[in-house]
Amino acid sequence: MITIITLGTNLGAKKRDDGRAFDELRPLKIEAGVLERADGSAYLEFGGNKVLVAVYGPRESHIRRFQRPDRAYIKCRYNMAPFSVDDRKRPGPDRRSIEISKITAEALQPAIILEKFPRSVIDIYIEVLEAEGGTRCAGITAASVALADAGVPMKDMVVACAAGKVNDEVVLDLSEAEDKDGQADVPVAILPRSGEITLLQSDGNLTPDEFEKALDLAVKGCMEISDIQKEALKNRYGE
Amino acid sequence: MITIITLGTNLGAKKRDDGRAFDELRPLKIEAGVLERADGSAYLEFGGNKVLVAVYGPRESHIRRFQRPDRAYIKCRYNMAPFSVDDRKRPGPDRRSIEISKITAEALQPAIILEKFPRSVIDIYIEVLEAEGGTRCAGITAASVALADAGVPMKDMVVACAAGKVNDEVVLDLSEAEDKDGQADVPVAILPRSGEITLLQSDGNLTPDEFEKALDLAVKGCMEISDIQKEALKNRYGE
Amino acid sequence: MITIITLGTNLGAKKRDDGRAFDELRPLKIEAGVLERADGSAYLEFGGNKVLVAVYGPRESHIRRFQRPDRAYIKCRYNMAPFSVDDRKRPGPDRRSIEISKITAEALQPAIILEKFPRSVIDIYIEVLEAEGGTRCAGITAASVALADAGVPMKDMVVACAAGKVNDEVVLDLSEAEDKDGQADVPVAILPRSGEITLLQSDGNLTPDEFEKALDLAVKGCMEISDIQKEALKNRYGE
Amino acid sequence: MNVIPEITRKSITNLINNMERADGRALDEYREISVETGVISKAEGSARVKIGNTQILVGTKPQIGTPFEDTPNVGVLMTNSELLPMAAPNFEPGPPDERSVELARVADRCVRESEMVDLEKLCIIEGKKVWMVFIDLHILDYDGNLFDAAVLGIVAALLDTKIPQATVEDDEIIINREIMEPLPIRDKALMNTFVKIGDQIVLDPNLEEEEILSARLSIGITASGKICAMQKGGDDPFTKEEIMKAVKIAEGKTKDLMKYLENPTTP
Amino acid sequence: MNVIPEITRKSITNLINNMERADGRALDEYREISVETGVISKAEGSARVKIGNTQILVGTKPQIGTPFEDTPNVGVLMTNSELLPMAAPNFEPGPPDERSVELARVADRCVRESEMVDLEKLCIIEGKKVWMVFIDLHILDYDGNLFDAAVLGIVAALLDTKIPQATVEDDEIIINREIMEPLPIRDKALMNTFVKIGDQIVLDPNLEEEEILSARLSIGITASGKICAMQKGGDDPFTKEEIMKAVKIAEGKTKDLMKYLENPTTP
Amino acid sequence: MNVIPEITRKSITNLINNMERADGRALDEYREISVETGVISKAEGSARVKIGNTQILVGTKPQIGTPFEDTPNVGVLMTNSELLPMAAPNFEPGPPDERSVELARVADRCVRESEMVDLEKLCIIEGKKVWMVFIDLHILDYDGNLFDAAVLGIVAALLDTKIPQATVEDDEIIINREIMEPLPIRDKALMNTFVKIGDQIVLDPNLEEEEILSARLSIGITASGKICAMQKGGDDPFTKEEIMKAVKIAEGKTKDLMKYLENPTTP
Repeated sequence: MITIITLGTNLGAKKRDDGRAFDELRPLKIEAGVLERADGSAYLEFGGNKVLVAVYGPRESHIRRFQRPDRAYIKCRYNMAPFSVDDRKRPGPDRRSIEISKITAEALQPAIILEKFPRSVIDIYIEVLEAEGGTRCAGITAASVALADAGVPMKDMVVACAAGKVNDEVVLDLSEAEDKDGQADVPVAILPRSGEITLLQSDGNLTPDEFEKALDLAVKGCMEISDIQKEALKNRYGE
Repeated sequence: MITIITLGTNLGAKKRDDGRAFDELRPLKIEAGVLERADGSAYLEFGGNKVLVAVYGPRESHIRRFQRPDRAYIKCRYNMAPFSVDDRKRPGPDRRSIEISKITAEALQPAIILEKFPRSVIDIYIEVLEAEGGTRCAGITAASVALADAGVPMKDMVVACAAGKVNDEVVLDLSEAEDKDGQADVPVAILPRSGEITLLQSDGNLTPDEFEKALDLAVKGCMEISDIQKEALKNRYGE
Repeated sequence: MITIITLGTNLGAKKRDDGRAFDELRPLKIEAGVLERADGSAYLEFGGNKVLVAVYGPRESHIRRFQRPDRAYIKCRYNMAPFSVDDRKRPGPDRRSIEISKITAEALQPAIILEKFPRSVIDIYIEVLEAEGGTRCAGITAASVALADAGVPMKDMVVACAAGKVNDEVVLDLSEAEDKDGQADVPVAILPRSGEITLLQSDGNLTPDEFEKALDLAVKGCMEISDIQKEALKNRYGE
Repeated sequence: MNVIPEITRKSITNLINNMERADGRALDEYREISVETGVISKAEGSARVKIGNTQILVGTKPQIGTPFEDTPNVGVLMTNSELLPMAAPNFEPGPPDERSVELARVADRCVRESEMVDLEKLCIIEGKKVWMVFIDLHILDYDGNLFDAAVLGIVAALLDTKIPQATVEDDEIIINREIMEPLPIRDKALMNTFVKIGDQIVLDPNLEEEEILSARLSIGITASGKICAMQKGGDDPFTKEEIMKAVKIAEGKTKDLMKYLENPTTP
Repeated sequence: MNVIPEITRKSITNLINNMERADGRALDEYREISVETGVISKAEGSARVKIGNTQILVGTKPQIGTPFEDTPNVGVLMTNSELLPMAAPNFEPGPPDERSVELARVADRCVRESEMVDLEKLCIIEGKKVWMVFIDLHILDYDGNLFDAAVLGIVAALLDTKIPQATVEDDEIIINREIMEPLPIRDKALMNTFVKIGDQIVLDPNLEEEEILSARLSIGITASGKICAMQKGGDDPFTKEEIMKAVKIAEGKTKDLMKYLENPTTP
Repeated sequence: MNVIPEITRKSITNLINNMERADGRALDEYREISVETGVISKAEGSARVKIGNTQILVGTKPQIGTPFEDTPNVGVLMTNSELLPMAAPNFEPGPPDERSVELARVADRCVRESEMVDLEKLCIIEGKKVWMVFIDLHILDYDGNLFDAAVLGIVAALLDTKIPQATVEDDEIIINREIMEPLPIRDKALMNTFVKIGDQIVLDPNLEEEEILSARLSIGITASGKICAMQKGGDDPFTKEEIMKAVKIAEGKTKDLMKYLENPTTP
């Protein structure tokens, strides 16, 4: 298990409410292989977020709806524990988790070599055990590590991070408080080798210039997190 | 598209709240072939009612419950849009729509040559976009036009109309206000060629004589509407 | 149909609120073969409880989840009628009825010769028409009679009865009032020939000695009820 | 879906075309009927009805609830039906299917439109609190003609129903279960169901007859002779003459059926 | 899952790689668009929108409800969408699936984040009662690009919406349906959807194009030029350049689209 | 349904008949146990429990709610359980199935009947407002014996739970999150689960053992030595002697288990 606190580069600049620099990530730690039964798993803490991911598969699917003749099908379930938020969340999927499950599958898919496993399914189960802003990105980042831990062949390891606008400033990795009071949130996932973007949402108000700045900042954050993903795997499997 | 205002025959008689004679229909217009994707479709306005019907099939059914070895299976879904009524209706089927879906399928079935399409299903989707009394009859009338538009082979074109009792008078085609304050409502569907009755309900209080009068009046209304159905098809396909 | 009032053996002892001795059952009557369509059925009244049980099968199952290659599958549904309790119960399964259905199937299963009917299912439908304490035991007892009435081959006829602790005394067969105010309830089902226990729950507070006493008392109650089960079948089928 | 062998279908149809039935009944004759009331002590009203081997248990439960906005001074009857999986080999557990929904809605309309219960007397505080009487149909054994059995059972159960006295003091409702009062009854209605088999109209179909019917017509008639409900079913049409003939028969049969409500058995 | 023949896929892709489209449009050109408002009299606001053969009906219904605890003085917009089984041969009846949920949520965010409606003015009694405006998307005919049609329809319906005057007297809310007031509108936003096919970025995909897209990007832009929503979909990634190019095009196209809101047809 | 090969079944059974287990444990020995509390900052109480490779996370959330009508001055514990699909290859997403319902109900009864929490002290306004403590079992990794892990986790989480001070002034409830108070704890109970394999009774079954068990018995015992819950499962019966032997062992084992509650790890 490794922990890193990114110090950021504009140390002299104005700080945020939690003391971070505008381009500074929250403390992050990732551990691979934390569950016994799952084929692959990962545990991630990112600021106050705690996320656990299990991967099963590639395995045979007996449901026709989830079979593709030429490739594997990615099934993703993003779920929040009832006790993960201030007011207890009722168990079971809601509209928010249905949408996040869908875009998480789409974000991870471009990295996975699906053609190797026709008619099979890869199940990705993301459990948010505690939520403090940025859980969808945390889930994607952890899921990549769990996929690698499960031995699923991938071209690259998808990594996700958000940038946004708070107090008229473009900042990296919004905390829960910043997300709530902020002006915009832009979650991004990338394939770090090519820099291509596999998840992109924007929620709030941004000029096109601000949007570009946020996108660039999020990509930069992704690259930093990517190193920690790799460390987590090295930590488990050696170099 | 054609519009008709039936003037009724007892013009000298006492009028109803909306000025109609006792045996007078509300203004009616029907248009066939209004949707691109559906195999057949029809749009109907009848007084304040607005109803859209789409037909898919006959097509293969992959659900065994809907397969008959010797004939096609009629599946009907009557649905009200949430904004079609004064107080927003929650989306999804309720007990009323389940019953109407069932009797609508039974009302239409006798006209359709089912034996031609064993193991297949014909889907009829009735959407009430705006409701102002008499939507089940409007749905059946429009569905017949949509079935014809889809090229489903039929012996006849089912048509529906209600009669009822308001202020102790037997009247044709109750409006929403009349239905609410009225004493009885008798929706009827017929095969116009034979005059046989494929839908019959009665809700309220009628002496047997009044019932017979209402039934006769409803059949008369059906015959008038039948002409408009045919016009709608002529309008689309020529003579 | 036969009715029996067990008089109990400690007649001189302190009585309970309803006048019964500590080891006395409520009046019980069982009738076999009360329904036309079911393969087997039984009706039971036990104190204020009224329970009706129908059995269908062994019959072919078309649901793979309920098929076992080497034996029959027992499906049990315990259900309370909406009008069976003081405050109307919403129709449909709740958590309590799901648990009781599961343990009822497990309680009955050891008696049934399942290997005779591979891939088939035996459906047991228990309807509580009126509830007055002890319905799960009443359901099991009646279900055995219905299984016998259906001709399902069995090694023995499972029978159930509860004991418990009320006012610091270990007593047999708690009524609704006793269950509510009591300190513990121990429902037990047995195979009467071997005395082996196929259902056992305990809810409340008992010392190990009290528990053993309650268990013995419940087994004793089961043996008495077992005779009435057999009478019900004799009554229907002769000796 | 139950499938009846073609040979059975033909033999039943031929019999009926000759004005006979397999169980010896006349075409316009009911099977044996029994009505018991007061069968469930915890229900405020209950009835067990048998028509032939068809068996239905009906229980009523009054609850205090809020009236509908457009009828603020009127109590509510709520009818639910469960085609229990115990009642027939092909009934499945689960939420009510379309047959069950139709049964409950048609029976509900028949009773409501007959104005049997004076619902205005079930108002406790106008616009705020009224009695809602839940009527639950528990179908125990299914051998055809659920409509007539359901309405007979509901009417018997409503006649059996007692509701606790509810008085209002200082905007509080006081429920006194010591004083149980019968429902305010004004009229009664029962239902007669006919099916078309071959060339004939046949009353009270049993299961075998239901499985080969081409059309079905249920007619609700009040004690005062009014038609209060009607529902056609089935895949084939009726002629007007067939409908009016059924109405005629139903007028007489309803009077006969009403007698079963007069002295119901009590357990 | 719709399967498009490999040969069609190739021919569409080849055309687009040559900067052409099967229906003759330019890569950054919308299909024919029509907007009608006031089409449902019983809805407080309504709009029927067509983009090519895609057809959506949107209706709004204001109701009085309780505000969320963390925003006690703010009204609520609730967007629901039904991909009606009538709209496409492979849509099934039932609760909204993930496509339908995504559509409703993205459209909702686009409208909410544009701050089009001044929700604070929809507060009636702080912390207790606010207007909740239900927006229902009824998808009638599906020929691609539901996102842009949905947002166009919602915005047109909101501009058409009138809510009754609500005043507070002695802690009671008095609703006066004689006085209907338009919603408090501040800004407007519309959405532009691009898809990647072959090497190109293409605006307003029709159904055939949607079925072969490798990636999708929807961009919501306000009249005042702000990006208020964005949603990527599809199985393949975008490069940053592709995204910024789409943003550029969207800025211009939004202004064109806004014109359809100015003089909507009324039936 | 998991299927275990016949040969594995036989080898495990033979070992157990010889008083041995595949993992070297004695028949009445638990696997390694760990208890961590305070693991979820947003939960008012939480615990992560491992028994061998079985891993459960329990979180508690107090909410103010209405008491049940028949217990107007008593707070409420609500136990829910989710057998997460992450925990085993054959667990499916969806509403709790019968195993999950049984687990939650048995664990709930064990804790409730032990009278561990003084629920009367959770009453805020009699008949109107009480604390409802939601206990959510999140099953993360399933290697057998969920019952014992669940009860251990719930008890640890309840011991860890702090609820905000709630005072009543002028019929208003004031919640002060600055002052967090522990739950009023009176007793404690833990559960011991035995299974019958071959001729023996075995404590704390792992997954492989669970899959070949013929019968299961879970016994809840309080710190004060009372039996507060019992639940038999499985397809085969127990003799009375087997049951009383299990009770005997459980009395001793409960005392050992209680030690894990004394110094739980905190992260």
